[in-house]
Amino acid sequence: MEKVLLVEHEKCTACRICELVCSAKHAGSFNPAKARITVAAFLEDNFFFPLTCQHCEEPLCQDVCPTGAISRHPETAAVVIDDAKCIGCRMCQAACPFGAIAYSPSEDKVVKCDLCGGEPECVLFCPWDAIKYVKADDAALRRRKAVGEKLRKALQEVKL
Amino acid sequence: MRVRFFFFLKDAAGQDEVTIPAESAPDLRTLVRVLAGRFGERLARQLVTADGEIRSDINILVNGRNVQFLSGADTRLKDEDTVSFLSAVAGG
Amino acid sequence: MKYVILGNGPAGVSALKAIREVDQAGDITVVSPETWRYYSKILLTHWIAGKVRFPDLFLVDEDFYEMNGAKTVFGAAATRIDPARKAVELSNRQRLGYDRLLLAMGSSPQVPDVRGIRLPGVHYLRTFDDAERIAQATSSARRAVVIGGGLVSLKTAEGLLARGLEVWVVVSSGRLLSQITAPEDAAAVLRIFKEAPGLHILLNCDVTRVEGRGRVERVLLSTGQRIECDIVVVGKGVTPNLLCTRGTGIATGRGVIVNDRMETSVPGIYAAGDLAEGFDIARGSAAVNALWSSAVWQGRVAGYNMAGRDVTYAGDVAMNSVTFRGGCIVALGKTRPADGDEVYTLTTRRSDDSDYARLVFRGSRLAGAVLIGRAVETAGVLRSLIARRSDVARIKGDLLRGRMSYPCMVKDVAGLCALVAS
Amino acid sequence: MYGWTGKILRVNLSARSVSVEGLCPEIAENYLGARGLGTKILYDELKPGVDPLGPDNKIIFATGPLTGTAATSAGRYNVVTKSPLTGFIAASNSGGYFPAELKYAGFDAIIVEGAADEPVYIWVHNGKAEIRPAKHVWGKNTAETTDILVAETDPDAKVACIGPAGEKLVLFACVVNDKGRAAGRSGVGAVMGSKNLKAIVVRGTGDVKVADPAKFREAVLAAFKKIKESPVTSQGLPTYGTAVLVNVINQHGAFPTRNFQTGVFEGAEKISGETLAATLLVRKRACFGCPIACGRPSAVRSGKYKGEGEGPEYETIWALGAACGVDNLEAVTKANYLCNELGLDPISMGSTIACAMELYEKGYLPKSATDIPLRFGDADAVVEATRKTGYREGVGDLLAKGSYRLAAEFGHPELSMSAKKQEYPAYDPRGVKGIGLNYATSNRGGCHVRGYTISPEILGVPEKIDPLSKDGKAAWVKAFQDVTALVDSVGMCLFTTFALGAPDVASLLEPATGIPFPTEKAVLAGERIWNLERLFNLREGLTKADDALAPRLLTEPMPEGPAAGQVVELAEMLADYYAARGWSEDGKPSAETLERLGLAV
Repeated sequence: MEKVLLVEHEKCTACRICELVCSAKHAGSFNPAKARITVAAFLEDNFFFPLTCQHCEEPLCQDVCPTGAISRHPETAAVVIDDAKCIGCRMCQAACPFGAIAYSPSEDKVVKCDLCGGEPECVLFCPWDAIKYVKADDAALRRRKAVGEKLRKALQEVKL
Repeated sequence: MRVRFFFFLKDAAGQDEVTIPAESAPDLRTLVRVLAGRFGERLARQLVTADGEIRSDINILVNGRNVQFLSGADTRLKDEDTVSFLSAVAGG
Repeated sequence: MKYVILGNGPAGVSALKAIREVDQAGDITVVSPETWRYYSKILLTHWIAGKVRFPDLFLVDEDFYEMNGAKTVFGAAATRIDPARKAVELSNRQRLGYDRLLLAMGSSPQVPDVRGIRLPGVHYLRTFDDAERIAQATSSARRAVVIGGGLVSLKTAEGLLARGLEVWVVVSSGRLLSQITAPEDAAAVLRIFKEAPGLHILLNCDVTRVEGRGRVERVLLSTGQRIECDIVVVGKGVTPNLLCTRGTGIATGRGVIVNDRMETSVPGIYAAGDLAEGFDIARGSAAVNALWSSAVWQGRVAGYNMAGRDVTYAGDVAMNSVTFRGGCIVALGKTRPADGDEVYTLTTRRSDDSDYARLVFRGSRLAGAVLIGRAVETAGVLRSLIARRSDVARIKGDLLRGRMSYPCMVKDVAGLCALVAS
Repeated sequence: MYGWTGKILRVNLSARSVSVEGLCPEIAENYLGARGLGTKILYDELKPGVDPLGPDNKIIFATGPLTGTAATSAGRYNVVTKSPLTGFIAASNSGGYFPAELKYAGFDAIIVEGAADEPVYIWVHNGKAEIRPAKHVWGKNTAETTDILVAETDPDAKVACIGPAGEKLVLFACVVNDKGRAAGRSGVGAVMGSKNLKAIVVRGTGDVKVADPAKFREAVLAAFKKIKESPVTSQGLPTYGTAVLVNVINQHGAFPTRNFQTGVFEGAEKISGETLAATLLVRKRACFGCPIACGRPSAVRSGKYKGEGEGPEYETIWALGAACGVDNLEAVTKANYLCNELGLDPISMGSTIACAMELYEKGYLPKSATDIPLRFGDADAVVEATRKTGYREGVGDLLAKGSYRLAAEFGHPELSMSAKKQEYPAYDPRGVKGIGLNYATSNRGGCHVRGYTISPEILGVPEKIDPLSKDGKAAWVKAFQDVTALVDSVGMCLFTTFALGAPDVASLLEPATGIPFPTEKAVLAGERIWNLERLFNLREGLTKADDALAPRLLTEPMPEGPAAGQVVELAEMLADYYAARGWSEDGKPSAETLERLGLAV
């Protein structure tokens, strides 16, 4: 069964440990600027949101990549970037509606979450289980989707 | 005697205070058994170990003195005593 | 069912994949005047620069067409379409019958009306063969003139610089990237290109003449300046390849006019990519957006519809990214404000002076943006706001404070939800 | 270097110059960082006897080698300077996001010297720094200042600044970073104010590298496991915050009430951590890299105390609550918000108000000297006095001097509940003897976070010892003081010590720095730092007489509760302590001790 990353932002404490361990794993140093996950911390609003790639079913980033560098990993189903093919044109950044793709100036390439090959470091270290890696049919995920749907509807109703 | 629960023990007991006559719990060991019986499994697990010993990671005060420096589980209890059960917490 | 796809670029190949997804049995033929399998034109300047290897230009394996059960006719172009007989005539005299036809022939470089422009040594950059000629020329050339200040010109200049040439970029307009940015962005845009060694940018002038005995030796400018050079590359925009649609009844404007299923005025004939007038959300009307991304999406929609799955094209937002030596400019949607639009420029005294963002609002909606430097990281979220025509009234404050992130919108949704609940 | 960035930024405000210096590897190894590094720099560079509020004083903002790494709760820094409140060393510790950002900006520490002739702030970004004008934020509170400076630098910049209290040289003004975290004690904010330095703004995208990433990762995982296994750090602190202690300490009869007149507060329940969690708490929030998350974003939704912000913490609840006889949690919270916004140390603030209240009620502080009546239990008076102190209006001008100078001015210095002129925190030493010895010997004066013996004495961590006994306390105090100096200096939070010990710290420090750090060596570094602080203080004229407690604690028996009848037997504990430290009978490190610690000249 395919597994997906599940973020429950209500549980997040904005400690940003996910950013730290992500950058250590992917960039070899502690540096939030190089992390593939970012906690958007709106401190005044007490709103914290760990944001990373959603590994969309139909990834826009893949569509717009003019070099064929973006593909789906056959085992983890992660949407991954082939470093060797990326020319740093940033079109994927302009396409991703989540802003989940970062640019690494030192490498002149874009970088994003690759689910750590199936063992996400952020999930291992998150002290509050705000980030989980669950089976795609997990109850928590279904609940999450239901909440998302409710939110979406709420948004539409208000707009009318 | 007046028995008070704090923090998670209050949640487990479902109330913060109860009065127990000293004759039904003449010492701390007995009191813990009485409380475990009265408030059920959830509280009991937080008060005593699987072997029935009072757990070392909670603090029990009789009139503000930790029973550790009285007679431990054998500490005698009187009706005018206040016994406080505090779960393991810290701050500063 | 017989499908003919004229064109082997992103629109044509996306259509091929979409058709095959729906119809495994149909007969598909892909026609292309080039002889190469599907490759990335965007990579050509990088290949000239020596940053991309030849095999990496290709986006599909050699057996791609075979695996997808498609026939190919490469090295031939459509010369005439005969809608009445449902057939296409090709430059190699071949005649292909079709049930469904896709026009995805793309566009060709415009040739400026300048004396000497046909001299050997004057190049255009559209196909791999063009790129190969330029690359060959650079082995002996030392000085190059690039005509035009658009995306292709600037990327070409970057490629030539990487080859060790000294490059003059001659721009009619008073600013670079004038097609995708607005006058107020000029200074910020120019800053990205200014410091490059070996690069000379000449604004407000035109090449009036190309001279040389038998091949290019110099250009004369409207300012009276003469530049000695070994090669000239022209990047003055592209025009849709509409020639074979003449006299067919296929309605055209600047490009081929299509409905929201990417079908032309002639039933059974579809169009996608650089030659199609797809719906532009930010403008609220159809437009020719010669973009890789639009070609992919339009081709996919066309392909589905050709094969019988009813899919509509929601439209697209112009989306251009220009990178130059680590710098980046992204232009989204409508970057030039119309009357009544509100424009905000966000420049902060940041660590990196090249950071810049200008947002164009139309009413309570975001219509366009020009982003430079770190602001580019927000491009996707902004593009999504434009594309979804979101009411941004509630998050405008956040946007203007530089908080253009997805969580910002989630926060907004969560806030709304609380509002509704209470 | 690994762990450390290896760079120190020096800013001279008089000369308006900035320069970058290397961090000496030997100093790094011996003094680690943060508190230790700051102390070493101050000791080496400061002439004895300088005016703490004059241009010759220096103020150092220092991170530790673990700051900015994934080490448990290692998001901290220290502000080290000569204190205007005590005249001795000040090292104030804070978390939030600012400290790690300073590391990512490329510096282990910033040394600020001289004084600017008009308000300035320092903008530090990716290895560079500049001095910028700050006239437009002078007079603004810490939240406003933060917003304005972020807007004019970088959306991701982090700000440490002073409020009006620091500008007006309130002797217990603090430095507030990230709006709600503070380097709180000893008046470090006033030192910034005296230099016309409104803020330090940092932003960085640089690396912090560790020497052995694989081993470091294992050590972090092991430490995380312990944090999660300890009910204190995985449940108590995240659920109730530090305010959990209100009921605990009150139950022990050691909750100082009405300026330490008693140890039992009848209104404790109303201002307890449980009440806070049930009423004003919005959610929990962590500092950078912290798995504990004791932070308390809170809000008073309506009424005259309306507001929102961080806290209140346990000490604050006590100081602005019980110490002043106030049991109104909303008022306490409001006063706490004011402390954050105006840049005041809430412990000294509340304690000073409490002292003034006792002086007032006893008639020593004449009614004519204050524009508000200062009676115990008056919630509004506490809120108003706090506000006035921040701006030095009316009675606030008197309170701004701290309790010792205030009480002395009105002829009763014995009513100041302070050591070395710095107010005690929220534990009455008559009910917890060890903490009394710690108050008396703490290098920065009355303080709980130098050697938090409340841990063993009250909470039973790592083991239960009798709070009412004086025996054996000297050894505990010394051990806690040394380990705390170690934890502070590596950049970790003291709260990790509820679950971790010195071996855990050493196990993180070694793979981070690549320098062998057996536990004994790490603890020895802590002891070295403690002794260097002592040497600094001795050089500033400290004598044995300064290792003292208020007479009330020594001579007035606790009137009620579990500690009834108790006084602090300080003289005996102090003698034990000097001996345990290897100091002479008059409190000076012996030659052998200095030799052992590598401090001999």
